[in-house]
Amino acid sequence: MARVGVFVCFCGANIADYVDVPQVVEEAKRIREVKFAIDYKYMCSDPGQQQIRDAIAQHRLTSIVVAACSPRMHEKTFRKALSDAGMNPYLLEVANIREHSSWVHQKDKKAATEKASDLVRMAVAKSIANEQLHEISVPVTKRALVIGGGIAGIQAALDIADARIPVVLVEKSPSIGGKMAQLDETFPTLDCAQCILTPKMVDVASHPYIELIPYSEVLELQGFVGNYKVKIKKKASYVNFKTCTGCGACWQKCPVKVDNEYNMGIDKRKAIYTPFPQAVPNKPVIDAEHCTMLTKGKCGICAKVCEKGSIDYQMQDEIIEREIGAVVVATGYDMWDPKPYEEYGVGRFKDIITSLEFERMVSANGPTNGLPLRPSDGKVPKNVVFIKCVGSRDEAKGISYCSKICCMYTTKHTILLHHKVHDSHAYVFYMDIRAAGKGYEEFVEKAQVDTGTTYLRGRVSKIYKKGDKLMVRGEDAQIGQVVEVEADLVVLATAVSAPKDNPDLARLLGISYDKYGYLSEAHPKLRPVETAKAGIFLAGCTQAPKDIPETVSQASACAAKVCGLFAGDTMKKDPMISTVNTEYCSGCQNCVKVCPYGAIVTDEVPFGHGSKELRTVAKINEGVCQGCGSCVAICRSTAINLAGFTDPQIINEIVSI
Amino acid sequence: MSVETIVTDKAGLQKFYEAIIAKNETYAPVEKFGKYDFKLVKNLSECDPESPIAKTMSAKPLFFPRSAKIMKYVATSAGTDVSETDEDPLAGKRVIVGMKHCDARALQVLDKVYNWDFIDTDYQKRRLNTVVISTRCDKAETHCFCTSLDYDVENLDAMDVLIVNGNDGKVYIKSKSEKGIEFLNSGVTSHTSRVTEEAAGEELKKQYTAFSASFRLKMDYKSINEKLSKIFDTPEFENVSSNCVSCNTCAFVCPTCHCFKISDEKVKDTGVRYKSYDSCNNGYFTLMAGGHNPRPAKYRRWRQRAMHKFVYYKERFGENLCVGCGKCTTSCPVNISIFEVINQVSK
Amino acid sequence: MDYTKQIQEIATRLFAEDKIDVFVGYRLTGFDDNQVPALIRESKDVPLLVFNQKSVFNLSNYLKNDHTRNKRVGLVVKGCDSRSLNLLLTESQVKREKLYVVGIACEGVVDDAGQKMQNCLECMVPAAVVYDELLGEANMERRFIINADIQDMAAKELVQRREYFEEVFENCIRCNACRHSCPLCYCAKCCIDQETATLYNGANTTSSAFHALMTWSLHLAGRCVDCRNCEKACPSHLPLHLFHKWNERVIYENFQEHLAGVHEGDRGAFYKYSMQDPDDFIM
Amino acid sequence: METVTNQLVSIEKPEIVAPPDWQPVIIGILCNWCSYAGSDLTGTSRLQYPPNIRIIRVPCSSRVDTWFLIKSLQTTADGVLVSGCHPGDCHYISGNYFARRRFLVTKKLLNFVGFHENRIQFSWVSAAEGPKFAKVVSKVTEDIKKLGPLHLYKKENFEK
Repeated sequence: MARVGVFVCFCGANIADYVDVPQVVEEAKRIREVKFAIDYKYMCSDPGQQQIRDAIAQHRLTSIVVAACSPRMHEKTFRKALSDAGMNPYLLEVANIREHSSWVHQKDKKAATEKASDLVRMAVAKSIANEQLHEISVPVTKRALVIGGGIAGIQAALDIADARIPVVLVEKSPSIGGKMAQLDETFPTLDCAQCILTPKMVDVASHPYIELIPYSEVLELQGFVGNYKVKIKKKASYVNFKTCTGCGACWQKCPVKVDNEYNMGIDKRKAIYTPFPQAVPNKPVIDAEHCTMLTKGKCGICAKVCEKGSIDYQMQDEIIEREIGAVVVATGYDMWDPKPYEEYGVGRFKDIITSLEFERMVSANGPTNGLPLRPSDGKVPKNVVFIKCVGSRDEAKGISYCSKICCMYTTKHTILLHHKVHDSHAYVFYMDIRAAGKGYEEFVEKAQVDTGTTYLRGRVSKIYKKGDKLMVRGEDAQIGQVVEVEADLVVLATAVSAPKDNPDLARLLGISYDKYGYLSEAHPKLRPVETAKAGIFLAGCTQAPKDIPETVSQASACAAKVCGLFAGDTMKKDPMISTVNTEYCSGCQNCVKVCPYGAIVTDEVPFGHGSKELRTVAKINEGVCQGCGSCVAICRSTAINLAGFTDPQIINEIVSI
Repeated sequence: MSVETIVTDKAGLQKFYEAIIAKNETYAPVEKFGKYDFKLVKNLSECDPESPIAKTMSAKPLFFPRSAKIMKYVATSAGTDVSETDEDPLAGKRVIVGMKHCDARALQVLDKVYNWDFIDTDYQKRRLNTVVISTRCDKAETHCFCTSLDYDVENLDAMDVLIVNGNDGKVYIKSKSEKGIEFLNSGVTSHTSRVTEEAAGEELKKQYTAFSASFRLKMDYKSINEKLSKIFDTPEFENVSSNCVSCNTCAFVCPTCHCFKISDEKVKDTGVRYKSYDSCNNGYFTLMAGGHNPRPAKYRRWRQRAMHKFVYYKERFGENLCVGCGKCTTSCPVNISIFEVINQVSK
Repeated sequence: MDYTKQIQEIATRLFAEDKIDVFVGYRLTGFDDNQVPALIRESKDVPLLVFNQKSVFNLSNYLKNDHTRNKRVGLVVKGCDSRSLNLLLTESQVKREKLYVVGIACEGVVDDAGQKMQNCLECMVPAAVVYDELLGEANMERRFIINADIQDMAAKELVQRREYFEEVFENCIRCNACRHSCPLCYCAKCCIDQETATLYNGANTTSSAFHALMTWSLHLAGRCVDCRNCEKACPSHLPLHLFHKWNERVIYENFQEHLAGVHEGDRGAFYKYSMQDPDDFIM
Repeated sequence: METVTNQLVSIEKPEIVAPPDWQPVIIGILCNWCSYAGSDLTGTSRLQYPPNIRIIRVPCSSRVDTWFLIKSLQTTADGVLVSGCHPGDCHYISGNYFARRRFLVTKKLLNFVGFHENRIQFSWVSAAEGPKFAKVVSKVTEDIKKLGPLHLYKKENFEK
């Protein structure tokens, strides 16, 4: 027969002030199965735990009930105490008499005591049906997948690979580098983005533990933590990377001109192209949409000029499969399209550009050789108006969150403008200046002094054209007046938005995303790099807007998580998962249908004792099951049970109140 | 034993019933959802003592309830306190009207098993305190075959009071036991006239002759008993049982089936132990702790049922366990007839 | 409606071509016009087969039978029977390739008194939806109507419903015939019979009848095909269809799911969900 | 669509007269990730609610089998409250959507056979909604106090 020990905690005064603890102990002692009951001031303290350990040995207890705070708080602590005493830790039940009784019934001690006694009785009844459970070991495939080759993906891949764990890095575009490769200089130190990024890109390409798969997409992810199987679509590049030397003859001769995405469409690239000179891998790809050879079958110049014969117009998309154990998602961000700001004349006035366009112009390798030019007439602007929070913090037109980086990059832009065009003057319309970060506030202060930029606090209400100038009308809230500024060029600090493919990717990976499309972390504070799905981690702006240092930190955190996951040959897993009683299972497979993780497969067992006939039954994949119990509740024959929350346990609770 | 016979008419019978109900705790067939079941009644209009056999549950639950509390206990750390259950609601002095001969005969058969190695005192008490009033049928129903079995339906003495609706329009009420005489003299028959047995005898015989002539189903139980006892291994059981859906209805409506199971139901510290009907047709009737099941196949369970009714019980107690009421056949969702089955297997 | 001749021909043909091991149909009982299901295993017994308006019992129940398991089975199904067969196929209880299904476009069957059964009067899918061969006119009308019983019951007040159903549960004798005769109750061991802890409700009390019938009807919610095998089996003649029809109606009105078993692969309302499901009953 | 199932008449009428010191017993079945955490927050925020509820923790509202409700009403409870994550917030992706369907059908069926609709109630309470949990429990307790002790189909002879 069960021998239950009950340990009731005073929690200092937290419980004892509102619940008659000795009374609860007395009530517990009345229960048939309770062989030992005691109270103590702080059950979670070491002497408190020692009492449990001692009682287990002394009274030959078969299960333990601790009546104290919420199991969400100290279940693990007490489980460990049981383990230390040589008892299976899952024979513990916690009666939550603090959050569920003493703290919420402070005005009625009698009722609170009664309720606490009932909660103890329920826990005792449940614990009688508790079974010994053992942590599950799942073998781990020590290879990580990194999705996205921006700075976040690069950093995560390098950190993981440096720990001698193979990494598969999948990048959508022909080259890694991401948004950072498009930047000129970076705040607050004004070091050149390319200078600090490209060495890392080269490291990725040459790292023995990194398999770089550019120009490809993730198609499918199956399996579970430690044992995923990923399908990657390698898009046809029409260039054999193995033989291509990257000499550039092909793209120099290519007659087709296409807007250059890297330079925000300010100049043109060819139909066969490398995105930018420092691209990694530095091999061209053919843009199948625009190549006349591929669309119309005419041309073929690149194939003719290629000495290595690397051009292959017949190339097909290729599906690659890899077995991996963990995933880092680093898909970055999109720039928000400011189209809804019609009053600014977005789309109508050529001399309104976005910040990334400005960034490309002032970049040394940019389309204008580092000089900002008015798109309308190519003249160098003198008066430049920067408008911040375009899209950000604007629930009506854009998104309600703060994009975090715009304050800083706009400050940087005023400096860059001042460097490039010495006699220029910058105006900044802003709502707040958010410069929280190491050296950020100093950077802003210094920039204001050095550049003599005029800061106007207020939103812009209208932009209209006057001659070849743009008139920017807004409010200066500090003087409480409407101001108008004559501008040669207007730069919009457009918001950071989630990649538009994120929801599709999230569905494919089986993780969740928020209303903006950012991927959701498991816990906003305590598990910011994990997702709710074990083995999938988030790095960089795919989770929320971030600057480079933060992105890199998170990427490294992901790497640490992955390395931690791969530290052993097997992985420990909570044993509170579903189990199938094949004797009762009728093989209807409804459970297969409702399992959100695809954790249930079918198996065949003999029909009866020693029978050769086989019948189909359900089988739980221990590694995949997360223990939600959906299958248990829909199983009509109760063939499935959820360890830790079995039918007998819950019935015992119900009937013992 | 002096025997009394009372002659009256239909109206007198109604008055007789009314007097019984007024003066006694009376159970009678009460209709609900088109089916009659014996229930405690307060006046005659609630019930129909002449309900058809096919639509009436047997009176067995009044002696062997479908579920009986046999024990109640409170288990605490101080020990387990077993208390008597509440007073048995079926143990008081009472009268049952509206029973048929097959029902009454079933009690006679059941008496044997309840007086065997273990004396079921609850059953005995209920039997002792009950006056059984049985009405002889006028006409056999579709599945009746009581006259083909090993008891004398005409002179059956399983009831305390016999009621016969004579073909002459008169109603004959006859005591069949001491209890019956006492009962008839307890003031329930003030409106009726009494005659001697001789005077009534002829009419009762006539009624029985007409009644027994109305049977469609006739068999020779002796040869069935004999043949069945020799054909335990006949494959025919597999054939006859193939269309059975193992629904257990037959056992639950049978007036003589007496298998039961024990179950505990506990809430908080208090538990109640129930004794409830079970059926040998149930796939896990014979399932043992440890998983062995000696009768996993349906035909084996069917064979057990037939053999128990016509061979085993007879071997031990000298009587067939079947009383030929046909209730199992009318209740069977797939119209399997026990009569047809036993005749087919012993062909 | 009499397909006796056709069914006998089909059965003879199937046995001759060695396509089946057993044919499940109906035959007459030995002595009246009532029928009993017949599991015919040899062609010499084929002449016993009949089919007419007295062929009531849903034969798909026999697919969980010892005699049909893993055998090649010929089976006669009416509209409702075919829907339960469809569910059995969907729930992997039988293999389609092992079945030869004779579908009937059913004109309704009659009860013992010769009256057309209530479910037939309200039948929504008279013609079989799964078959290898269909007897009768396939293009029979399909409609979805509110069962009059349900409407009457729903119009009553809570106390009246309470009183009515208390009598239902009181008259239940817990023989479980309803469950055993249901073609869709095929669990190796019914949850209500399992001795595990106190889930077990073996006693025959009003309370346990309530538990058993509620659990049973919820396990059939979204799956019941209204063949009324259960009602036919109930020795207390309880109006069991009320539970099933009620659940069917609730599911139809709230989730727009109806006609269980008409579409292959459709497991019923509890095994899927929609974001648009009613939420107003939840605080 | 002609609806009948959504218009059941449920009048408030106690089944039996409650003893003067009667207090209802309410079983609260809460999912671990949202509602249980929410109820913990109610505690940490010291928000007060009536002491009649007894809480059972389950991992997800989809773990709640229909017989939990039936068994509760049949044995110890006068009313049941089941609470889970808001639609879309399920820790296990889709659990509460499946649960929602079962809850609706169970509630309607029990209402059909004679239970007042307030005997079985459901709520979505997130981990952040401590105040909402207190409000929900207060409302359910109030509702059930109005209805009086549950007598219907109770297991006989179990003194509470």
